[in-house]
Amino acid sequence: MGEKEVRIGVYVCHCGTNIAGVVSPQELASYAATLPNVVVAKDYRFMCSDPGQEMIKQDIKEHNLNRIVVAACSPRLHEPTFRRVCAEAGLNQFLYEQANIREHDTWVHMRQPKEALEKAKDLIRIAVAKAARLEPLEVQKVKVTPVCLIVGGGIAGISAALDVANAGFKVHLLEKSPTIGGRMAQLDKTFPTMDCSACILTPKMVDVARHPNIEIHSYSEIKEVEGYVGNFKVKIVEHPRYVLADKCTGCGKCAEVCPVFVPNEFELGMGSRKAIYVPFPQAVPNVYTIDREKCIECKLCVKVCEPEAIDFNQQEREIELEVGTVIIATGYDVYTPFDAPQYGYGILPNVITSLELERLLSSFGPTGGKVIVPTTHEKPKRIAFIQCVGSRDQRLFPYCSRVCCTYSVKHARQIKEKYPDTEIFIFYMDMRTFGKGYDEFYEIAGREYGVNFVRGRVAEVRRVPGTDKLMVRAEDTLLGQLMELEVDMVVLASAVIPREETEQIQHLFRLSRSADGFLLEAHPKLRPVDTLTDGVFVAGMAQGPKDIPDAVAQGKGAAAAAIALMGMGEVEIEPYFSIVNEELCSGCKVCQDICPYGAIGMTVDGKSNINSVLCKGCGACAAACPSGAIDTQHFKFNQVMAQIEAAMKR
Amino acid sequence: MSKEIVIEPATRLEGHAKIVIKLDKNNKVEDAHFGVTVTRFFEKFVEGRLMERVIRIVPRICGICPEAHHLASVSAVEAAWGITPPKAALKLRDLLLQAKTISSHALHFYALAAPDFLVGPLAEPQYRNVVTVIKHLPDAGKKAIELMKIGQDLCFLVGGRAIHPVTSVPGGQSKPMTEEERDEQLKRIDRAMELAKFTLDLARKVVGDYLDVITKLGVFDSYYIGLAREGVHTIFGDATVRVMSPDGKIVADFAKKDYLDYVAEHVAPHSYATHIFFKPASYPDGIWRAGPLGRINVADKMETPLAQEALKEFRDAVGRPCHATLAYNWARVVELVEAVEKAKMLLEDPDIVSTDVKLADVEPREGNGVGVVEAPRGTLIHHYWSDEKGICTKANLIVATNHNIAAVEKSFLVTAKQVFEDKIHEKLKLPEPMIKT
Amino acid sequence: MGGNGEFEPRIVGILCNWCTYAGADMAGTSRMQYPPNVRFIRVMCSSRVDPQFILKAFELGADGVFIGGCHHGDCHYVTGNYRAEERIKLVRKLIEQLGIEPERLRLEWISASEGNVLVEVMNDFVKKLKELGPSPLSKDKE
Amino acid sequence: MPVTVAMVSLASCWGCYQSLLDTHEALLDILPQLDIKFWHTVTDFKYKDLESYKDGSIDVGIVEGVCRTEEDVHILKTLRKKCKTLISLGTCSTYGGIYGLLNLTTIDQALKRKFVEAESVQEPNIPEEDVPKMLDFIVPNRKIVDFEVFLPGCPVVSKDIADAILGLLKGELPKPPVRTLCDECPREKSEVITIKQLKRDYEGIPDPKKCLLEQGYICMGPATREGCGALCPKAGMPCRGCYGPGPNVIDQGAKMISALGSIVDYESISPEELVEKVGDVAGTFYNFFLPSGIISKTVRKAK
Repeated sequence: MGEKEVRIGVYVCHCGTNIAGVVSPQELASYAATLPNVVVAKDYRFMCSDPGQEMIKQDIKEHNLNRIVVAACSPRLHEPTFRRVCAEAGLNQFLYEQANIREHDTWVHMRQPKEALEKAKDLIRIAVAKAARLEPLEVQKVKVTPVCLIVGGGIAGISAALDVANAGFKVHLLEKSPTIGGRMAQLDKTFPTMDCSACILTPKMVDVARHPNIEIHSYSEIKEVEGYVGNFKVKIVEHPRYVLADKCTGCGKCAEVCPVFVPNEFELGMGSRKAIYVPFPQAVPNVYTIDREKCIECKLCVKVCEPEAIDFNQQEREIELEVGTVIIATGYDVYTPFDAPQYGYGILPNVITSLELERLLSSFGPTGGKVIVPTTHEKPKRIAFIQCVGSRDQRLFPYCSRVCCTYSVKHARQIKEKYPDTEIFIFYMDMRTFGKGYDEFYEIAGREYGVNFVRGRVAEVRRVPGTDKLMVRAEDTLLGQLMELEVDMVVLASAVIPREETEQIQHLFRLSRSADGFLLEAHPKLRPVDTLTDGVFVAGMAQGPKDIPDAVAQGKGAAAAAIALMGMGEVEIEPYFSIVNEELCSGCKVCQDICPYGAIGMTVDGKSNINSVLCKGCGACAAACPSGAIDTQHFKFNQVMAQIEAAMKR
Repeated sequence: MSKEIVIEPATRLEGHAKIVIKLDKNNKVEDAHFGVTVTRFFEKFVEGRLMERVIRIVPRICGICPEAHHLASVSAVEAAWGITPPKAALKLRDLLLQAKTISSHALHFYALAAPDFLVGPLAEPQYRNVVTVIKHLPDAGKKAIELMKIGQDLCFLVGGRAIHPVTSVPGGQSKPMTEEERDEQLKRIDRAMELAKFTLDLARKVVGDYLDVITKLGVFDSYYIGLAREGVHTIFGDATVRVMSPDGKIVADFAKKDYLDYVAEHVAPHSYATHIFFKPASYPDGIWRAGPLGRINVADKMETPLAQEALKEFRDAVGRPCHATLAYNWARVVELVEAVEKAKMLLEDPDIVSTDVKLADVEPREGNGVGVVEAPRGTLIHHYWSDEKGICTKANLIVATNHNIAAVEKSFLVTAKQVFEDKIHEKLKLPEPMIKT
Repeated sequence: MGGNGEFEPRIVGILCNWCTYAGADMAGTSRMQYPPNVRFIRVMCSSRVDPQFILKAFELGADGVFIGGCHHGDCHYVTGNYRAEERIKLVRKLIEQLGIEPERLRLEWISASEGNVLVEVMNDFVKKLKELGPSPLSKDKE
Repeated sequence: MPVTVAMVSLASCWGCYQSLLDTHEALLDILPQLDIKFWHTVTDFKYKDLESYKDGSIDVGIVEGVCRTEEDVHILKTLRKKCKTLISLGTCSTYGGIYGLLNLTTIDQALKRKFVEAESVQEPNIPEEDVPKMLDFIVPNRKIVDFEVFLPGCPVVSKDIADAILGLLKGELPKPPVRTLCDECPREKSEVITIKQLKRDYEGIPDPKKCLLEQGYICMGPATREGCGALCPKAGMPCRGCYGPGPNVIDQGAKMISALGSIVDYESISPEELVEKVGDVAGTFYNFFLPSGIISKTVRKAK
């Protein structure tokens, strides 16, 4: 390649008015034409469109171009597009460079068109400088292990698991708690159809349990992740249940005799369970678990267990899985609103959260479906719902939790159905009941059920002295009036927040999180289930607040993405690996420990050697190599130096 | 019409200098300047460096005697930090300096000085050099090379490198000597003794031949400076600095750390090398000479027997103090003999192969320290200030050659007067050169 | 120099592909505005940044050099940002000894979602560089 | 017929010529083959002799040292004109060398320290009469004239000089090695080298067999061209980098900074601790190389 004359074509995209509205693409193209090695420079309305792509292909042939630069959006968006264009025109796809004059220029300097023009010229000059030094590379192909790990057994994970398994791939479904089912298992009914949550969820759970391609690893957590797309090695730890899963029949006799009562997490502490327990009757797997922290080791359970399933000596077990793809569906937590003391949660017993109400409404919940005032155990006569507790609050969680408005409407309707006399007031900022059939659902609540909607933030909830009743003070912003309302009970629509383990998951899989703390997708619109780590996908609330249909859709979307990858059997990885020039390598070993992938070894002659498949191309070794013997393809020393020189030229 | 005679560069010395002799219209010598035309500012650029690195930087002051700088430097740092290294380390350092004295004195005698005597001062300049010596006296040339090699190899062994040694660190030496290495060197040291004696004989012969020149040309009175241990000639270690007056009295015998009370620098406007002088006598009366002649003059006796014999012969011929500049070459060979003898003594000392050569826990501290050793060309003083992290904040360096600058200048003045006014060169008795060109 | 004669610092930014470059894209997508003084160069990881890159930029007259990587623990390549930090802090001390104010070399961890942080950093960096004035090696003539 | 040679010393310590003399017996072979036309330390030719030679009339010129004064520049340029082949002998000439550390300050400050502030100076005065003017900064000689051969080293090892000269007598240019010092260093390295504790040269007693860098001593070996035979590490001391970088590296100091920053264990040594312990970054990594560094001197804002 070095011998051949470098002939660069530069294409400036208008991107409609996104670029052309700030800087003149024509001027940029004529500037580009003056740069060294540039043979052709053109502009076009949408380079990524068919005619745009065709223009490049034509020029490659006509002008014998051997390097292409497109000045347009971020390469993180359209680099693959234009690389394909090059490849289709018979040019090695790595002889392509993109100047990011949209995200890094016209969009961020919209009010300084003159400076933006100068910057765009600079960015094009930098790209041309790199392009002139680009070298043709061959993509590497690696095999994809046809196994998918799904982290999280909630509805998103379950939906994904079934789709992947049905496509014929092995699935490992990992769940931290003793049962799959997730948050949905805690819900009573689902909006807007008012299906019984258990009725639609539990068959799916059973399907999962029975599926020959799915292996459930409940009560398990991830310890270590190594490898890369198609070839992950995941070490998981299965916690001891002290009950042998293959022997336990789930008969429950042990729990009957267990003398220890423990507040039940599944019921949010409102009910109790035993020290040996299943979280809820339909648990999958239906295997009991001993809570050793609470167990008094009376061993009554051992005596009654006919299959002799109880084993107090059971140990933690490490399992290593080799998987090709991963779907993260770790779900969410509900904010415990202690940081909002004005609502009295945790101080006033009759202030509860929506999820607690959900359990009270459930027919198999702690009250058998009766909604009662916690202190009096009586039917509430008047209930206030407070929306956006923590959500849309700059001090706490600036985002919208998306489900609260609709579920509060659902709660109101459920209560009205049970107790038509109970008065309900919903205090809201604005009602966001989007979604198919949701707004109709909300309309009916007001019109037919007589639920009172009050627009305004509640300032304070306090106890009415000498009673168990609560005084809610708020401003009705529609009427412009202060109002004080005496109620029996307050329900807080508490924010949906990322799970505590999200950070750990993020680090294990090298993911990113968005400002809200949820996992970040690769692109907010076009790649909503991909993450920045190839082969790792995200689904459900782990990615951000969403309702059940969205969580299921995303689970199925992630499944489709994983299936597509595994179906190919192999994956192309960018050839950005580092290479050792053995002539120059002195075997100083500086590079050896730097590589996070153990890709660098030593030859028998004591020279460094890089395994190009293990190497991920970070370039840390190249920067470190004190003899200049290592270079990183596509980010070579002379390429970056040329970019820096071009950046400073004027 | 007055005129200037400019000799540029001054040759057969390792520094950069020019000689300017100013004559008036009657060809009377008005003045002679010895201008050193460059300096490299070590005292400035060691500021901010880690002290242990300064020890490795300063050898680059002189490629012929880097060992002296290395050792003066490490001594100064250890003085500043209040450290005493193990005694075996001090013996290794002593040996290193003796080794350097052997090779440097051999080099100086054969390559820089001998051509004048062997080829003759009247030979054409292109022949007045060591190459001619090697070509015409291959035996002497080979012996010179052999002696230099023994010295340099020993420097390499102890200093880690033959040029710019590295082994001295605050608290000791980085490398002990093994018994095998010691035995190897002991074998060679006897050969060095033979060669030193050969050199002494050669020196004796040329001195005899040129006695008229030596005792008449460029002779002038001055002070002398050199290290001594209770009056005994020494170049390293526990010693005081002695100063002898022109009339031969020991006028000062001071501790190294007190050098600032006795040693001062005069800045000559025409030279980047300062003129060092005896401070109590002030400038220019206090100018002195250092190096072989200085050391020989201030010492009551030599440390080793053969050298003491040679000294006696020297004194019988030229007296004490000896003011003859050209007697430097003889004094140098007397010292060469001592260095070989001393090196042998040290190699025979069982401590020299001790492995206890370095302290393990050395802590820098704030303070200043002075290190003084005798470099082949004179008394070398390094004075550093260290901060509490062991970074050099300031340095004052009195390098060997500068002691003699004023004296060299004075020799030129004296010689120039002799030559231009008295035409002494026409009257001096010159022998037939050993090498005819 | 800017059109109105005010000193406009020239900044070279070297950004990691996964976090800060994506963060800069995010700032763009969100139409956040920041001063147009910086030119970004993309590398895969902040650990690719050879100190020679930084020195070259300064030598050529850059008033500031910006290196952007992932937050600790978030590096796409596990430990790259730690390596980058150790190196760059040594380089910062070096340039200080070479007469270039250490504040001219800025290392920041900015995630893919922190477009706003990128904007804050750029605003602040440009402001600080304006206070410092042109680099002693600046090639722009007043 | 002997080859005509002119050897000059600019600002230098003469160590590289001492190293030539240290070829010992080889001298007897080399010297008679040379017709020395200038070598001020050894012969009596004067500058006017050098200037009087016809341009291009001398076969080989050898330059030791670096330009500290305007006179040095004049001599260097003169020599270039007179010589067909010019050899850069040693690190001062090739990279600027150790005196280049003065580039961290100014010549005025240096003159002041030496001639005005020095504790032993009486009647301070800066020499200005009939002395060549000092240059503001040290630059490597290659920025002043072109060379055909570079032989770095402080000093160049004797064998390299002998080989180069003997090779040139046969019309061959020397081929410098391309790898760095670890290649020829006998010290052993573990599988990976990670530094958990950084040490100053005087701290502790290093293991005599193991890699010094691995033991926490800042050894420039990995970033320094081989050729000397790893003399310093063999003598128990870390390499200070006197041979300059390998052929694929522009800035030796920057590369060693990068290497060190990469192998310190970041959990044991924070970046701040690293900087604190290194203490003198420029002096540590640019002992011999500063004038050839990408940024070659301490820069100052124009007033």
